[in-house]
Amino acid sequence: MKMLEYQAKRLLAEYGVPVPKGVVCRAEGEVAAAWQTLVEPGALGAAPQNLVLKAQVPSGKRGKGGGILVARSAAEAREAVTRLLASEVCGFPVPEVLAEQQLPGGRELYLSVLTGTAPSNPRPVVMLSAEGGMEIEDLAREFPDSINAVRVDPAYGLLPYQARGLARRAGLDATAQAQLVQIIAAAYRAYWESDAELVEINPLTLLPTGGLVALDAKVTIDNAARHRHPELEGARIDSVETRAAALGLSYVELEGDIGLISNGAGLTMATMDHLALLGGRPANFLDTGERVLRGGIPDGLGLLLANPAVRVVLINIFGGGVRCDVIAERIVEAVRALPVGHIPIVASLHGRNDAVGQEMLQQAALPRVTVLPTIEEALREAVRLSREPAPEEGSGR
Amino acid sequence: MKMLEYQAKRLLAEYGVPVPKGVVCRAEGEVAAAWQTLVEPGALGAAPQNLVLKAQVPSGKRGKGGGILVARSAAEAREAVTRLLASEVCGFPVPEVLAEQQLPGGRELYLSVLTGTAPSNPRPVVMLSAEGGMEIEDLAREFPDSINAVRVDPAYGLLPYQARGLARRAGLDATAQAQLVQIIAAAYRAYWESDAELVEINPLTLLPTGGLVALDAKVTIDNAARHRHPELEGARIDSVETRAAALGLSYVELEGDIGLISNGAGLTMATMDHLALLGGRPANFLDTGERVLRGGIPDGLGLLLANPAVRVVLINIFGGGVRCDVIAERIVEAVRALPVGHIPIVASLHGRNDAVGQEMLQQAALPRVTVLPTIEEALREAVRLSREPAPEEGSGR
Amino acid sequence: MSIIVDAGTRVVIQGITGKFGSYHSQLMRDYGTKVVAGVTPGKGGSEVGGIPVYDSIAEAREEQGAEVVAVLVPAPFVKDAVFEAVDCGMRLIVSLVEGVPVKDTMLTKRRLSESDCLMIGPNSPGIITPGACLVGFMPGHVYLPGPVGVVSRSGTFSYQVAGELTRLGIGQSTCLGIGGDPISGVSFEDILTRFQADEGTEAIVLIGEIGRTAEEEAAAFIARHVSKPVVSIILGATAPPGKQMGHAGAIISAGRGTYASKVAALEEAGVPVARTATEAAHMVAEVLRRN
Amino acid sequence: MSIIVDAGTRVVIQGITGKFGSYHSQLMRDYGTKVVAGVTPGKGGSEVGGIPVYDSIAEAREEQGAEVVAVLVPAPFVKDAVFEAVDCGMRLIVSLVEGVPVKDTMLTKRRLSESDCLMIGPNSPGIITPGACLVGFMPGHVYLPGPVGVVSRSGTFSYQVAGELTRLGIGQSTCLGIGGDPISGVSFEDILTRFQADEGTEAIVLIGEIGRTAEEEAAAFIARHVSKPVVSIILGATAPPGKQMGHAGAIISAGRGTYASKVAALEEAGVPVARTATEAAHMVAEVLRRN
Repeated sequence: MKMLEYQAKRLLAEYGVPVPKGVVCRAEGEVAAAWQTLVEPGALGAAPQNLVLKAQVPSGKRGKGGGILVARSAAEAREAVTRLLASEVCGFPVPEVLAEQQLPGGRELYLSVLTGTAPSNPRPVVMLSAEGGMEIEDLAREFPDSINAVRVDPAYGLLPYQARGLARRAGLDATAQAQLVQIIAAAYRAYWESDAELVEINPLTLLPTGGLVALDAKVTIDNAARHRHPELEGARIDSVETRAAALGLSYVELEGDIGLISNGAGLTMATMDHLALLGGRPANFLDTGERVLRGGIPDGLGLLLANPAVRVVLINIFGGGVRCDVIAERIVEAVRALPVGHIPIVASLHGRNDAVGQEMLQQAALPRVTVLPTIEEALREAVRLSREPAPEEGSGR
Repeated sequence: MKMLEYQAKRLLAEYGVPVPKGVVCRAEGEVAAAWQTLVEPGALGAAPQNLVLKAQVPSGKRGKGGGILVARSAAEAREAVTRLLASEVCGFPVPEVLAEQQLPGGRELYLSVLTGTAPSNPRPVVMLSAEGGMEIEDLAREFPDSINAVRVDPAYGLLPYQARGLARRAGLDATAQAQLVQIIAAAYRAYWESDAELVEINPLTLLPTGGLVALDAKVTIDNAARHRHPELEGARIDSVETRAAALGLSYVELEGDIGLISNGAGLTMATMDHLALLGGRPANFLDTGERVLRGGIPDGLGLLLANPAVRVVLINIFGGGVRCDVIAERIVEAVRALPVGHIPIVASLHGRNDAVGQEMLQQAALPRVTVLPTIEEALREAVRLSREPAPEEGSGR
Repeated sequence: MSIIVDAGTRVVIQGITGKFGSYHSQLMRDYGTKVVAGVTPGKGGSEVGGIPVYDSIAEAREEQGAEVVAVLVPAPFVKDAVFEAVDCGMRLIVSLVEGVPVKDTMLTKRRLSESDCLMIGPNSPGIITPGACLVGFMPGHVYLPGPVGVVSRSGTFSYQVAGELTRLGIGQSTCLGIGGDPISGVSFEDILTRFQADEGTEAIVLIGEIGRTAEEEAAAFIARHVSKPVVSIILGATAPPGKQMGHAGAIISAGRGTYASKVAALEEAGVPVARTATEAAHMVAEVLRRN
Repeated sequence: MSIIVDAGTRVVIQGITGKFGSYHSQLMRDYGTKVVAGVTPGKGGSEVGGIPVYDSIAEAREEQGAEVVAVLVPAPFVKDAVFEAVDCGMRLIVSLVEGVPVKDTMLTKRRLSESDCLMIGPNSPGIITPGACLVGFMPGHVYLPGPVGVVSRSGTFSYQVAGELTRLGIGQSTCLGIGGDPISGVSFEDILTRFQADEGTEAIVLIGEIGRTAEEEAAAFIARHVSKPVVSIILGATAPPGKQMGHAGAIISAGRGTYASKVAALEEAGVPVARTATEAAHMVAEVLRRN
């Protein structure tokens, strides 16, 4: 679960990471109060005060996407917030805008804590670069020597000497270096205690006045650990993906027109790949995982049919623990419950009890459902159907 | 640092261990409010309500020492609290009384978490006995088979299966057993997170209504870890021992008449043992530890001379890292700063620069201080002086 | 011949009294697996379909000689189950449940490194030695005893590959999924070593996925340590970068673990890469013919 | 001959720029110890009395070949210093500071068990091989090279015992304190094993204390594994039960670790128990005469 910027900053601030003062605006009317809180007291002295307004969307590219604006007056701020709330940034609607004091620029560092997955010895990794403000991939390419990393033994946690070892190489004066040690330790604690997959502070900026501040932050929480973090419940982002996740399904929207339901991430990817080989274009990745019996079919169909790009649905299930006869039942029930529609469904059922399941589907004689004996035939049929001209039936969407 | 009962219960309650409702009374006037809070609402139904009044002293034997009284009316409660606050229980004054609802009796268990010190593999140990309400030593003698223990790997903490394994053997019904698993986990967390040496819940009582409650609790915090627990600062007990500890000294009061200052726990014990062999009776154990130079001598002398039983002071220092000439200086300064008095001081200085130190002490010619070349001679002199009749000098204490 | 499990393997099901646990213990038993015990705390003394249930793994080990644990408890309890199994000296843990917090697996793996216990999973479909022993979810009828070892990160797709092999009359020595989570117990290398040493295995199928670098590492290992023929397939050729595919599964970012890098590494190690299950099965047939 | 440290031992002082650290590094150097480096984070590049200072132990090891760390940082920082030393492969840690939280030592010891590093302490007076190397607080002039190994839980009292030996003209091979805290790095058994194997050691003095059971365990070990003569002394004969004697030191409770139980265990193992330092020294003289 990717947290929004302000959620990530709030979390980090709780652990002692300095962040700019900010206020979240959800409506135009909230801007005036934000301006007053953040700017009017002249919190940063006599310098002219600007406000930065940042669209809260889960994308690292919103700066280029027009999602970050600067306002030099309350009127400008109001206008900017209004504009952002009405826009779409990097493909996301903008329900919230973070208004922050604009801080004077300075040296930018990069800091992250992430789960290292080296098969022999998976451990949390803390990465620090004396260069920051660009994506880690670009950093790795342009300033590979600037990146230092330490691996943390999860049995003992990050040790101060490790944090000091990283901080020492950032080329800061003693005071800032000491503060960096504290920030590294805080970021690690936030990572560990929140079951995060990634905590990234980029840029971590050295203000002209000497202090370090997290100007931007990303935090991703391990979905599997959400039950341990009721305190993070408010931090969900509403999107098709998270709605699917709430149903226990893994859903990723793609560009094509074949709606795909499969069970297992590998099988789903394999089906996508195979469709592509046959010239088809999947509209999505939808893995029911182990919920194939518990709502996976009707919920998945519901999600797919809500996507106007979908022209045909392919259900490709390989039953291991689950029996294909039971899956067939679920498909029949789900399809019968659907509104009458013109989207054809191709089903491929294999694995445990597959002969029975296939037979049951045939017997049900659902008008929109085609059952084919091999996976390859089913895929070919789905591709073929995706290329047919849209029928002109009466029932619209 | 031994916490008082109510401090220990407050800590455990924060971790989710059920404790009886209670109020701390520091003056007679507070009893009426306590009675109202705890008894009048009839919190336990229609049963006649009693209040238990417990002297808050750091001794496990206060029940036998008259430190626990039961009151059946507000008047009785007031009288009991007045009596306790004015009394001394097990040698301690009683600044506070814990007033608690008297709960109906039931089966009593014993639960503790302590630091196991097996040299090869020191680990936290969780102990549970299906019998409780008596000291663990007596339990071990009378019901050795009732005690079960698990060792916890500090790298991973107590695992639920370990708590279940213990709880299963307590012979409780499923509900109480599940509650016991929670209590074991909570006690372990309290132990670990507070840097405790011991968390003991005894008795852990099964109420007739089915729930488990910690009727009494002991918690001892590792003194060396106090800097990590500002939240526990309020939990100190005021006594000569803790006042000494606050000065960085280890002090234990004994029954004899020779006040002893030494550096190092081993040397201090060795000196006590040796004094006993020579027929002397130490009045205390006072180990300056590494504070032998940082206030250890004047602070130690101050503590000893405040004890009316002390008839002679023996300073036995063996300088390792510290130089005896510097120690001699400190002794001279400290003795010169003392009020004129009749308590003689015998000093024995050995180790680094001992010849110089001994010479300096001799040269200072302090009227009350005797310096002797060997430890054995110094000890003999201290024993001899402790047996002399008290002088009749004008200056009293 | 086979690796890790065979007809003599004695299995205890952790979580046997749950709906999931009882259903799968029955399926495993139907396949012929020696399911000798179950464990559910608080249900000790009862039984499920004739299988005795204990309160702890230690008791199941003591009383029924169980040496392998199949973990079928809900995901939040998997860590505890695995620690219990390791602490009481089990030989093998097959961790079948999806949705285990990654931190739990990290700590579990740390603990395993201090022991001789092997863990397959979490989020593994299990392990099957056709005709002898199934500890997991595999649809047994799809499998056939024979000379091909299959090791996979994917679950259901590995069934499909086995099915394609069986359709061509090619049986399998042992098939297993190492698990689709970011951190797994046994690695490709652990399994390749065993297939290489197993007399009953003549060829190996390695099913990888985009994301992380397990396949690249496996390729390097194969080049140095595996002389038996290996055929592979990598899933996710068409997955868009930066998107997470599946619960905690494949994610590609920034040139690490891309489809292209994996295929290149494997081909450099002399391992042909198939594009579909059918193609993989035919490649295996070809490889076996040549040997 | 000696154990653990000798004239070639290269020592780094962790915490060298502190008052305590600089004072003791000077004393050790004066005694002849090869103090080759110091460490204080943030002070790398400076020096203390001609000893180069580094920011980390790893650098001191790299640049000066230090293999032994003397830990002289304030107690709250000891855990970090010890982990750093273990992680970078030091051979020996001498942890001299008192007041280290017991939990820190417990975790430290857990970490040490995963390495080949030896830790003496915490709350140890150090280790001395007379005439060759001092890593600790011992007053050097009290010691004399010779055939007696001394291992102690106490610090200052062990100086007194060494002094009594020296007064009788009996020198010492190596003397060390394992530390007075509830949990220590090396145990009596670790040291007894080394003295038994050391050609330069002809007799051993073991100085114990009431509380815990280290002496009882040492006695059992001596009976089975130590053929050289051992003389002992147990401190705290007159300490009242249930009272804690010293910072984190001896505490007796409930028949465990009493004076009587320790003396009985040692005497049963054939180890005579002296009552004073002088008596112990005379017993050693006697034992050496007999051999």
